[in-house]
Amino acid sequence: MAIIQSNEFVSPGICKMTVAFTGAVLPGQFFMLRAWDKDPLLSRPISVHDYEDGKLTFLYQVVGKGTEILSCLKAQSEVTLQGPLGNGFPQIVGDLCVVGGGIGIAPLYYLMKDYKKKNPHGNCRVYLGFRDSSYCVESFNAIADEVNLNIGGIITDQLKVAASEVVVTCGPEVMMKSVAKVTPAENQVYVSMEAHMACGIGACLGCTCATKYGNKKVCQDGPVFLSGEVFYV
Amino acid sequence: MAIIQSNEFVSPGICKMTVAFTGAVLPGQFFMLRAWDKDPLLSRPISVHDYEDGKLTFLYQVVGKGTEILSCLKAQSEVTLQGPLGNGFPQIVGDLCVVGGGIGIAPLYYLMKDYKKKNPHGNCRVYLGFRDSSYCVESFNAIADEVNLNIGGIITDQLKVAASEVVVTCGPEVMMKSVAKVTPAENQVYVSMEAHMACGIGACLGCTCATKYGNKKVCQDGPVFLSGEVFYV
Amino acid sequence: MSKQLETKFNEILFKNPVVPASGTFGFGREYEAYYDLEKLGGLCSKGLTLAPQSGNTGIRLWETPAGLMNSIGLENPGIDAFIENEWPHLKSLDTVTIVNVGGKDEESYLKAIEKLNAIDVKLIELNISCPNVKAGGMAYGMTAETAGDITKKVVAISNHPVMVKLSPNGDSVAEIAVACEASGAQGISLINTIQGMAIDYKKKVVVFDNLYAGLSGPAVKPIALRMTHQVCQAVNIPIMAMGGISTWEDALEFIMAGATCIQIGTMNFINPLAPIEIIEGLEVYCEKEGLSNISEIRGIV
Amino acid sequence: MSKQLETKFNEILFKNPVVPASGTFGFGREYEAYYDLEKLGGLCSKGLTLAPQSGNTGIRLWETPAGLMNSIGLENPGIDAFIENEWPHLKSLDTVTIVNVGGKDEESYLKAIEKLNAIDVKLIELNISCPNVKAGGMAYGMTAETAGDITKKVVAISNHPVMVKLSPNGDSVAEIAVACEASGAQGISLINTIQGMAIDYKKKVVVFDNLYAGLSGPAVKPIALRMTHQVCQAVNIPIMAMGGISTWEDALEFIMAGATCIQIGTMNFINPLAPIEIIEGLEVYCEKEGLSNISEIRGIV
Ligand SMILES: Cc1cc2nc3c(=O)[nH]c(=O)nc-3n(C[C@H](O)[C@H](O)[C@H](O)COP(=O)(O)OP(=O)(O)OC[C@H]3O[C@@H](n4cnc5c(N)ncnc54)[C@H](O)[C@@H]3O)c2cc1C
Ligand SMILES: Cc1cc2nc3c(=O)[nH]c(=O)nc-3n(C[C@H](O)[C@H](O)[C@H](O)COP(=O)(O)OP(=O)(O)OC[C@H]3O[C@@H](n4cnc5c(N)ncnc54)[C@H](O)[C@@H]3O)c2cc1C
Ligand SMILES: Cc1cc2nc3c(=O)[nH]c(=O)nc-3n(C[C@H](O)[C@H](O)[C@H](O)COP(=O)(O)O)c2cc1C
Ligand SMILES: Cc1cc2nc3c(=O)[nH]c(=O)nc-3n(C[C@H](O)[C@H](O)[C@H](O)COP(=O)(O)O)c2cc1C
Ligand code: FES
Ligand code: FES
Repeated sequence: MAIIQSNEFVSPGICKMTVAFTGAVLPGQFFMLRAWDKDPLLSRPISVHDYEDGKLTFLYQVVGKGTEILSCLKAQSEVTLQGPLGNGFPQIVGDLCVVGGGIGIAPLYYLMKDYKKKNPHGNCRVYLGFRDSSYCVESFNAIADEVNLNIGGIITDQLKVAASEVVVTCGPEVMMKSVAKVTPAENQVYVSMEAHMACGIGACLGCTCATKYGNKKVCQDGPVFLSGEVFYV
Repeated sequence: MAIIQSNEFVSPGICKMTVAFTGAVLPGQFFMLRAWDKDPLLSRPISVHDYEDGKLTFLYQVVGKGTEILSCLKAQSEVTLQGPLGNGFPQIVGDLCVVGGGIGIAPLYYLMKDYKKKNPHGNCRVYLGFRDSSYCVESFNAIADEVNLNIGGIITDQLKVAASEVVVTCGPEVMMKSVAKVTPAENQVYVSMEAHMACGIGACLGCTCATKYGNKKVCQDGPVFLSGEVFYV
Repeated sequence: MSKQLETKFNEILFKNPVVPASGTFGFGREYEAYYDLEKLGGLCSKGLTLAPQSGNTGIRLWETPAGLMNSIGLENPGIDAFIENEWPHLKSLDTVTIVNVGGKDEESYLKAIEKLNAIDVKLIELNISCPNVKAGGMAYGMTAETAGDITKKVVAISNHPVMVKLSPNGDSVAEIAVACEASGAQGISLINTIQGMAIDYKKKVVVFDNLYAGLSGPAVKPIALRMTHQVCQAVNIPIMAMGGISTWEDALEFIMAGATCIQIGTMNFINPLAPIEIIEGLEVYCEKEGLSNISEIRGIV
Repeated sequence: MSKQLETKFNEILFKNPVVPASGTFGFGREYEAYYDLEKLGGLCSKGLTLAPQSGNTGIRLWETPAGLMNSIGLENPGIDAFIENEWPHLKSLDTVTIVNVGGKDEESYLKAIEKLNAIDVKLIELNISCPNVKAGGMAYGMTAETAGDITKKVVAISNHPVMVKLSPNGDSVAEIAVACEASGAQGISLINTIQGMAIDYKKKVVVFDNLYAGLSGPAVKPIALRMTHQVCQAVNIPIMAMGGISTWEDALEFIMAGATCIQIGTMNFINPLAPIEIIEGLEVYCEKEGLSNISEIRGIV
């Protein structure tokens, strides 16, 4: 149980929730959220969008029953959290290039912030792609060294990766695949995968993802993988 | 859909909800209420506690999931109503004696008020029995000619019915049975029955009640019956 | 009304494939307060038996997670009273009235069917699957052999087309459906309720006087959809499918699995307008998908 | 800990009757972050097969009203890897570890059982009921004859007691249970998941690569309770029951229906502490009811 501090729409269909939470949380990790009894049955995996001073922030898109219920919760009410779960992004060595598509930008903000804190002299460039309208771009602007925005187009048309950069991408699988494709083979590309999840902790084998090294669990071994590991065929 | 005007606890576990509603509503009728999707699945039958000037009031006890959800609804939010349903109490000819047990007092208030309006010179006596603590007694006091209160005891020990009176009772079935028993055979006794209900309108045959004249549907033929009709064995 | 939802169930023309299910719709009258019954593709009568039946004693309804258990026990006025009191009204409606018939033995089934020969019913739903009473015929619905046998005898004497309503509680539904088809059934409907049990732990007793009862509602949908698909793959006669349908999306899934018509049961209790909303939802779907008729997506998966 | 929940399943002593179900609990490790596994009556391993299996492709999970469909397809590391990597840890725990075994044919079942003869397992759960793969053995679980046959062969060579896990998808569970008992099974567990289907109407495709999948969770509880009751009435060996148990009240109902132990499946995903809360709830219940042991209300209905 966590107390909601704020929960508001930041754009049509996109909600930002802040809850009180303390503990170690890595960028790229996620929580299982619920605020209902049996309808829907399962909890919903949502990435960490930001974490600071006992305040944990989620950025989520309302797509169905679960996120709809979450979006209606008022400040001071409770939400059940399980987590943090998953591996999270690795420590970035070198410069950082993040590529987010739609709600896939959610985990990238905390990653970027954390990177900048640990690497004050590191360079961080950001590509954000949206279908119709953009959101949260200001918060990326405030921290990144460069932000490229694309609305309605194909983000990888713009993308140019420098030799010094580690690429981290989150968004629709097709987008992540093409990011991996246009990035020179010398650069590391990390992707954050999605899968339908039941347990979120590695017990049900429902979120299995086939990789170069055999089956991996998105919830426990991921959600972050090297692109070559998951896009290997 | 109806808009909730107020919804507050009047006593521990007892809630009063007022909603905007217009249309003809008889004392003793009920509505099927819901404010949830599929959990619980069915709507909940709740009697009319009061009705006046486009304001419909329910008095209900929180006993399980449905009434729990109802009790959490805030003013200005919506509740789905189906009704009014059922036959309601008959027009009372003569004096009125109402006997309510626990939450069974709910439909009796509107009955009494309506009776007094239509029979300004009629006499209305009230017996209210509660297990632990009483509620809403003031509102009965304000209208009735006599109110007898019993907490923790057996209401029928006090009950004395005059020859001029029609008796109307609602509460636990054992109580209604004993009211019928101690009332002289010459007096009419009306009882308001309960049954598990699915449709509330006579279509499922789930609320059937065996009567002297064969099966009756509590939701459609009732919930009000002459005691001799339902307590016939 | 557009023709996109017009559906032929053999020779019988339904305005749309949506039919309230037996036992959840009385004889229709209660729902006339909510909408015009002629908007429906058809409607199905409460299960009728030769003689009137007073149904089961005790608690008849019990809620479960996303489900409803019932033990009504085929309370009904009997065929004669139905013909006298309900049929004249139903007959006057411009919608397909289906008459659901239960029985306790061969003789009572056949006598009931004979009586129905006297009236102009479009389709009989032969209930061999009610789990709540012996007279519900579930015993017949448990094996392909007994189901085929009663079907053959009923079809032989019925003036009307016979659709057999299958039980999800016995042998493989596909095998039973095949036996019914071979015995002359002109259609299959499924699923009737799934046998379940409820215990009142506080009272330490079984909830239903009849021990077990029938489960319906959204909880059973995945099972009903699977059985519908199995039966659609197994036979060539049309299927009228049901089990947990609560939205037009659910209805569409059953049609995609191969059903010709669909029935709405428990959902009538939750939202009396459910069948109408489902019809409207399917209409909008056809419009958006550019279908000239809903049949274009039937059996698509 | 009090002794009110101590339960004997034949000769095997469980601290309490609560056991996380196969496939919903991994090999226990993931839940160690949430509580001490030694609080459990026992735990049941993920379904194991002789050779490692990578499971089914495509979507493996789909939510339904109050239910969950899964098509994991018995992904598992194989018996050898289990014995090497998981058994040492499980063995060290003071709780009853049950090993769940699936197979694709007689040979693979028997070889798996032979390998398990080498370790000191307390109880084998013979899975003849996984609906998601051929190797899950559901084919064996569909009829009394095939179930009895494989049970006899397994019991003959197993050093450990064998509990047979039944499918709700085939012939009468009571008949199958009787056949298993007659073939030497020392216990029965039920139910495995119920075969269901899901369609993605937007994409106009079947959701699962494997066509059908297994339904579990609260939605199936009434059906599981009925089957548990039927089996408890039919055999004299102990029953380990499951299907939709989500609270201690649910657990109690299964025990009142006659179950000796109960398993918790899907609910582990919804609340990782569910088994512990159920144990605590049952303890409080015994206290309040003044039971000296939970067995006093077993089979009371
Ligand atoms: C590790 C992880 C992190 C995530 N982080 C975020 C986040 O930060 N912000 C955000 O908005 N969303 C995030 N998601 C996606 C989010 O979990 C789903 O959108 C959500 O579960 C949908 O729930 P619903 O009840 O609203 O919709 P539903 O009605 O359940 O589903 C709506 C649609 O979403 C699909 N869906 C359901 N569950 C998932 C799932 N687990 N993954 C992918 N698709 C799904 C359904 O198939 C359906 O098409 C994340 C998913 C994962 C696996
Ligand atoms: C015609 C009619 C009028 C009613 N009017 C009122 C009223 O004015 N105020 C009020 O507080 N209550 C009234 N009730 C009772 C009310 O409907 C139930 O208390 C309510 O449905 C319980 O729902 P729940 O989800 O909170 O509890 P649940 O968890 O569903 O049930 C809690 C307990 O109530 C029992 N129960 C469930 N449904 C019913 C039912 N329909 N009748 C009797 N017992 C039931 C259950 O068996 C269980 O023991 C009325 C019932 C009927 C039939
Ligand atoms: C209260 C109730 C009464 C029913 N009575 C009958 C009946 O008389 N005859 C019959 O064939 N089926 C009967 N059924 C079964 C339904 O027609 C339908 O097969 C079943 O409920 C599954 O559909 P659903 O999940 O949409 O409710 C009844 C179901 C309910 C809930
Ligand atoms: C994700 C998942 C995986 C499962 N894997 C197995 C398995 O490997 N072997 C087995 O016998 N049962 C398996 N089951 C079935 C469960 O053990 C249990 O029989 C079923 O889920 C019903 O219980 P529940 O409703 O409490 O979940 C699995 C169930 C789920 C949901
Ligand atoms: S969600 Fe259960 S193993 Fe990943
Ligand atoms: S509740 Fe359906 S007939 Fe009364």
